[in-house]
Amino acid sequence: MVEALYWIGCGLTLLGALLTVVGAAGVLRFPDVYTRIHAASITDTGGATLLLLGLGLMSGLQFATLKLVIVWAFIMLTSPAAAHALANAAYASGLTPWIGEFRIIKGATPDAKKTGNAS
Amino acid sequence: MSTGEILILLALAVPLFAAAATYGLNKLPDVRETVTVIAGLALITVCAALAMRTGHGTPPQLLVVEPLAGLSLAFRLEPLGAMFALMASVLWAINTLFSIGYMRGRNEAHQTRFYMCFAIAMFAVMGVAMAANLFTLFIFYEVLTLSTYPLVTHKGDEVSRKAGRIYLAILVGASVMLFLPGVIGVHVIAGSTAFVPGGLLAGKIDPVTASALLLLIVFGVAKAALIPVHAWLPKAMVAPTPVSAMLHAVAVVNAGVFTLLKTSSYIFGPNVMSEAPATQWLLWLAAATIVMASLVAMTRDELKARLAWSTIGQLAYVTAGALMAAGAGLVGGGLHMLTHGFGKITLFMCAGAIYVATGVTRVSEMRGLGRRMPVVFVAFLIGALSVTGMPPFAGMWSKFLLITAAFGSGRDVIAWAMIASTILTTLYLIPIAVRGLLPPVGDARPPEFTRPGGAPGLTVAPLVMTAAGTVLLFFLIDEVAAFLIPIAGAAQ
Amino acid sequence: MSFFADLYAAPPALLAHAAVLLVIGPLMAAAAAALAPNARWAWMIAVGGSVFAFWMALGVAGEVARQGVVTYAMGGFAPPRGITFRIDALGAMFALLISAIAVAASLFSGHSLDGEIRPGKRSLFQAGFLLCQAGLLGMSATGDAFNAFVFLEVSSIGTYALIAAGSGRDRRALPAAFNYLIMGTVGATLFVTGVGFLYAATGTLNMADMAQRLATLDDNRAVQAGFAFIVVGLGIKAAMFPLHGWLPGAYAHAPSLMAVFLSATATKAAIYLIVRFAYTVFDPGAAFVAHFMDWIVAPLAGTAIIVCSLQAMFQTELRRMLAYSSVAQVGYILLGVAMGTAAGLTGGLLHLFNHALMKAALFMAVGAMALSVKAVKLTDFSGAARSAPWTMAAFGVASFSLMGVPLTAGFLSKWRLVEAAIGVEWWWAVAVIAVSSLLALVYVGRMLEVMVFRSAVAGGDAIKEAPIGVLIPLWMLAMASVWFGVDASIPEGLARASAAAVLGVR
Amino acid sequence: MSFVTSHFNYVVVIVLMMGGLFITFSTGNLIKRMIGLAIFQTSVGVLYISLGKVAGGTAAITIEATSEAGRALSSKLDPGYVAQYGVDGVVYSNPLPHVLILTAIVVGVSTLAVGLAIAVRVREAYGTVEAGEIAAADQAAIAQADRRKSGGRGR
Amino acid sequence: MSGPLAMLDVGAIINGVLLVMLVVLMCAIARVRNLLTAILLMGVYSLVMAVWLTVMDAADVAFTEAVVGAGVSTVVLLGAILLTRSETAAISWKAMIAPGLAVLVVGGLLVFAAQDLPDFGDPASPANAYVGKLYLEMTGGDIGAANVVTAVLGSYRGFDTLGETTVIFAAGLGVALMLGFGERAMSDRERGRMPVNVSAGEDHVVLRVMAKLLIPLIVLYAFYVQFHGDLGPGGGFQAGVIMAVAVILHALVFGLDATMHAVRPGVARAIAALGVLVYAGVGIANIVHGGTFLNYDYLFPPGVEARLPDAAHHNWGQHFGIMAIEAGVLLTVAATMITVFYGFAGRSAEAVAVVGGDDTHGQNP
Repeated sequence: MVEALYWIGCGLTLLGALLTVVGAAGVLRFPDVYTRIHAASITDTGGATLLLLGLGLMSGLQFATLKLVIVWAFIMLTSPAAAHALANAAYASGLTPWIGEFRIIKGATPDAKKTGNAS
Repeated sequence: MSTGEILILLALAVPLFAAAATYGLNKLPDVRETVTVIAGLALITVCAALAMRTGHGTPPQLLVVEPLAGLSLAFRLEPLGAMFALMASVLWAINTLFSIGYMRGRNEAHQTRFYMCFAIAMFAVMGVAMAANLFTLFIFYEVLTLSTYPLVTHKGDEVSRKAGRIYLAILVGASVMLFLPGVIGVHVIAGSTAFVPGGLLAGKIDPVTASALLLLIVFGVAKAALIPVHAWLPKAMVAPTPVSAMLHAVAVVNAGVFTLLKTSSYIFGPNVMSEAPATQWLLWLAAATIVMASLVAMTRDELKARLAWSTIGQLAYVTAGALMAAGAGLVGGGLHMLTHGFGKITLFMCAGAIYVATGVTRVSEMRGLGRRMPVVFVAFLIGALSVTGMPPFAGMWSKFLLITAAFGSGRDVIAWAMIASTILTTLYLIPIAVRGLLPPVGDARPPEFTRPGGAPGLTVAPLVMTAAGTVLLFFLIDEVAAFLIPIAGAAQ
Repeated sequence: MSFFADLYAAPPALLAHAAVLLVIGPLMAAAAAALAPNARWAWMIAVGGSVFAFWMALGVAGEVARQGVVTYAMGGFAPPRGITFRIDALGAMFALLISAIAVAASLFSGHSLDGEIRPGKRSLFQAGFLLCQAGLLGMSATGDAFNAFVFLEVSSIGTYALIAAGSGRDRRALPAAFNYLIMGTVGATLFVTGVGFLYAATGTLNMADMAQRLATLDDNRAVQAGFAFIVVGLGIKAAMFPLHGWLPGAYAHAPSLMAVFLSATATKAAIYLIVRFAYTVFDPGAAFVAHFMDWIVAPLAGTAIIVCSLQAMFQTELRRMLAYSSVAQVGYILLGVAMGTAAGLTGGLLHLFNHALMKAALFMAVGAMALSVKAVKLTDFSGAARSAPWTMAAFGVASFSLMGVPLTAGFLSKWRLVEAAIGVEWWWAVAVIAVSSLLALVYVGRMLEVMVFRSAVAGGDAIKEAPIGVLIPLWMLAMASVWFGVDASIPEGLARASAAAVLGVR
Repeated sequence: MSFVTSHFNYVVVIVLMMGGLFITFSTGNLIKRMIGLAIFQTSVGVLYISLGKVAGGTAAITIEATSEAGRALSSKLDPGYVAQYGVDGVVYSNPLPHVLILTAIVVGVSTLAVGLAIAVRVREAYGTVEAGEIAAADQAAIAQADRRKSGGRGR
Repeated sequence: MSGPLAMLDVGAIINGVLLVMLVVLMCAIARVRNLLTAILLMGVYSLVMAVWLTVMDAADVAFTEAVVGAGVSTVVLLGAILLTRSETAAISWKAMIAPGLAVLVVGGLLVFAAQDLPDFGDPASPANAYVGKLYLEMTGGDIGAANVVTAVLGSYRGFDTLGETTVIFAAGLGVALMLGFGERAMSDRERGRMPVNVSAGEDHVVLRVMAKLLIPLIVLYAFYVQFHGDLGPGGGFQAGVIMAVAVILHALVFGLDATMHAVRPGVARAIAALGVLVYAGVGIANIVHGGTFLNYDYLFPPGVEARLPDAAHHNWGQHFGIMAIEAGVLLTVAATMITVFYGFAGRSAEAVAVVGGDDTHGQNP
């Protein structure tokens, strides 16, 4: 039983790793900021989830598992927020999306230019 | 605190006091100069007292500080030093009178600074004369250089400042680059730099090292004006005549040769000197200097320049005496310091008097001038004869001693060089006086007085005194020589 | 040291901990100064901290004179586990020197900061000054190689900003400070790399322990490279020619307080570590040490003496002249150190001691003159002798010492160096010192000529006499230069004892 | 294990150190210099930590040899090895370099902060952070100050 | 099981790969001329370094490297280029010669040295066999902390740590001296903002909610790291940085001035100094109670420790001593990091005003 869980864990971990690599490729290959953010955020939430799940299964139930859960929670909170901030900043600094057209929104002040990318 | 120590301190304090007083009194020239004269007389008495205590018993001595082990600032009288101090003080007093006459006669600027530096220079001379070791001597030697620098550049114009730079460059440069390492070398080898009768380094040093040190010191002491390091002396003649007279004919240059005499007799000692090969080379050099200086002097028409070159030659006599390191040589050297000092200061004062009275500086313009100012020219003649070495003037004895010493130590070349230069000296000094006293040729008129009343009395009186001094010394020479014998004794 | 042997500066209870309090005192004072409500308080705290450190240094010196070596185990852990302070005569000498200079500097800082630092930041500045002091004292006290690195950084990090704070007077302080930061950090990092190699070879960080283990590791290439790294790394901090590029700018544009303190102590502390490592940590018998000293350090020192004296001659800014002369003086010191004989080390350390005094006095005098007017170039100081006689007189005394005029401290140490050079028959060194004395004569003469003989520039407001609060420390230093030139028993005793302690080890 | 593999870490240290030093000295940009300096300093860390690694060791946090983790560790190791180099049956890596490098990292970030602060001020004073342009600006300032005969001080 | 080296292999491979990544990153940093890129690469470099350090069993160092290298350093660097500029000038070949030579000399020396350095992982090398081993063996008896690194850091080499704390403090002083505490930014509500939320308004509600959620957690975590220090990785330094990060996050999201009213610059400065005083004070306390400096066995007045529970097996003195100094470290580090951040952030507005913001921002890589 434990053995089985262990091997499943291995599988999930590998999968997660794979997903992350794919995400990395996406970040390199996609045409503009927004699509790249998309690739990055999806993979690092998804990939991380799989990885952590796999690790959890491999380690079995112990104190470390709790830590893993907490880590997962953190990732789930932070990385979408980060993606949001990036996209928002990019948008605010007036980068036109590759898909769809650009509308002036609140905050897209010329002053905002110096900020979108420094984040 | 013993009398000796007090006397030494006085000998140092009096000139300093004079300097301070002159500085304080620059508003009242008369008081200022009176003070200087009084100080001069006081110094004479102090030095006389010191000289008397030096002859017999433990000489006066004083230890001031000892910064490092074996390296102390200390004073200790010995015959040569006592004689030097006494002579310098006497001449200072006389020269002060002359300076007053000269400076007022030409109403020069910055007179306070002049008298002050003069006094400080005397302080340095006292220090040099009484130094108990090479280190102390070195310090006062440097003070002397620095204190005379403002005097050389007294005029303040470009020429004199240039001369001053050369003066400093040669004297300080040589002493820092050569003399000081020499001193340190002595200290390293002997563990101290004290002047010891018979030679501090005797038996502690091999001829080669000794030669190295000897060369360092002889060339380091540029004040002795041996040929390669003589250039400063003629340049320094831009200074006012009293300065040339006192310092560059007496105090400064004598400080140089005095250092050499002391080093030869108390640091190296006769045996080391005679063993060191360098001694021989340096003797040759001295001989060369003697002759060459006389030759150059003949070509100079500027009176002071001629006297300067003659000084270079005469100093080489003393240097030779010091190098011969035989008793007679040292005594002769010491005596020559004295006699040449008196003679040469007379000559310079005459030049000064002539200059004040008529503004003439060239020998060629002086023909017949003696008719206008006979006293001066007679005094000049006396001085010239003394420097040449004619009886009955003091110069004769010292030369006589040196030449015999040269023959005696089998160094005939030196002797002949001296004889030759004596002849040359007669040729370039005597004629000045003689032609001055002869009537002018044809209808040429001797130069007029540019200053009403000719040379001021205060410029004439001093040179009469010194001229008389040369005669007096001729008869007192035995006492002086007897007084000096100890250094020869130290050398034998 | 005989002078200190019967010196009980503090009650025994305090003496027992003097070694550590020496460092902790200024360190805590620094924190306190940062908390100080205003500049006045901060200044008082700075003075208090410095005086306390000096007091403790006297105490330590007494203990050292009696016991030979004072060791203090931090946390009560015996070496090699714990960090220990190990103060021998050499360490005591530097502790005394640094803390003494610090006292003078802190007194000086009461006025010097006024024109240079904004009131709001003066307390920070004082804190930084105290930290620098604590770091330097730590360097001279510690017996642990890595701890030395830590204190090296403690003394440096704040200092960089303190130097840059000179930008209030001259913006060139900023690039100069940055340059110093880069060079200093590279130096420190090279040093710690060398320590790493030694650790790899010996497995310990305690210097004494290291020394024992290194004695058998002469042909270990890591050790040899470690030596090179340590000496070069410290050489940068010590402004060893040709690694001195950072120094002139830093000293020329720093606030005058830092110029005074650093010129007198910072490079010296680095030299201390060089001596400490080269002669007590590494096996002095090892060929590579001797070769490195004879064929790299000594020639470079000689070059530094000549080249930097020449550079000093041609500077147009007064403080730059002094800075270049500092590099030349470091050359003298390293020359003595490189000889590796007791005489040489004594001479070098004596010169180090004297140079600290005279340079501090010189920079302080310059700072004092610049208090009233913004004087930078040499010509800006013309006529100083008339308008500020007392300050100028102190400057003159110190500069005589720098020239090596007889009866000043500088003369004696040069004398000792020449003696030592003759002793090891380094005739070239004798020549170098003789020539450089002349050069010193020239550039110091140039300064004095302008300040004394030239009259003030028309239009430029005249330099004012420094306030009494500045004259007191200034004259303390100047008088010290004279006193130790007339009676050198104290510094010479220290230097001798240090040389003995260093070369007598094992 | 061959010499190269056994000394591979040192090779990396050498490369990093040279690289960091080169970045520091070759570029004129003050910020870039600080970055190079940071790399230079981390390379020392690599050296120390590599020295402190013990084959088969674990982090220096004491664990019971009998505990699960302890057994897991020593199971992979040859008992003789554990007996010789372990402490109470567990092999640890050397903690000392870790401590030293902790300090070194702190020093590094402190240097970075101060250096960058100075760089910012340089920028404000000169309008640039390129060493070359700064030097040029100083030259110009001195030159015109000389022309104005008012002591060569920048702005 | 063929001896110790066999089981090194996996580790060795990972080790090698990570090191190669470091070298590659270094080369990339050397090449890029855009500073923003360089800085981000630097962050990556630090993370890789952190991973490598974990592989090397240096958990605490890895932790520190992560929070400092990838965290604080990056923030500071970004703040710096925001205030300066982001393109470096081209380097001429001439400019490379001298540095190249210097570097080659250093490299040569290193190669020379490397030949005699111990094999990687050699347990018998002097470095590992002597003092390091000593610590592992004696910590149990001397200190009684599970994390030997903490024991060494806090007690055996506590004096180094005091120096380290002082260095941090000095850095804070330096930055404050150079850039001020951003007081001026404080006075001005509009300019005193970090760039990210120049447009901080309703459209940043997500970030605000996140921040409100995270900041308490981060602080909590900081305390965990602080007090878990002697059992696992962590300690005052890491905790301090994390604490500072919480504040920085607050500033990023809610604006610098809001943060500055929450945590006053003056207070931060005072706390930094206080931390040093606490640390040194603990040392002095030991002296007062008859020990030597930082000898925690004398932390308590004589007799007190005996009355503490379980005094026989528990070394309370060392325990509390380390805890106390770690507290000092925490205070200083956190406060200093905040001060540094204030310095740069507060300067930004002024700098933009002074320099005119022409090239004060980075372009897209």
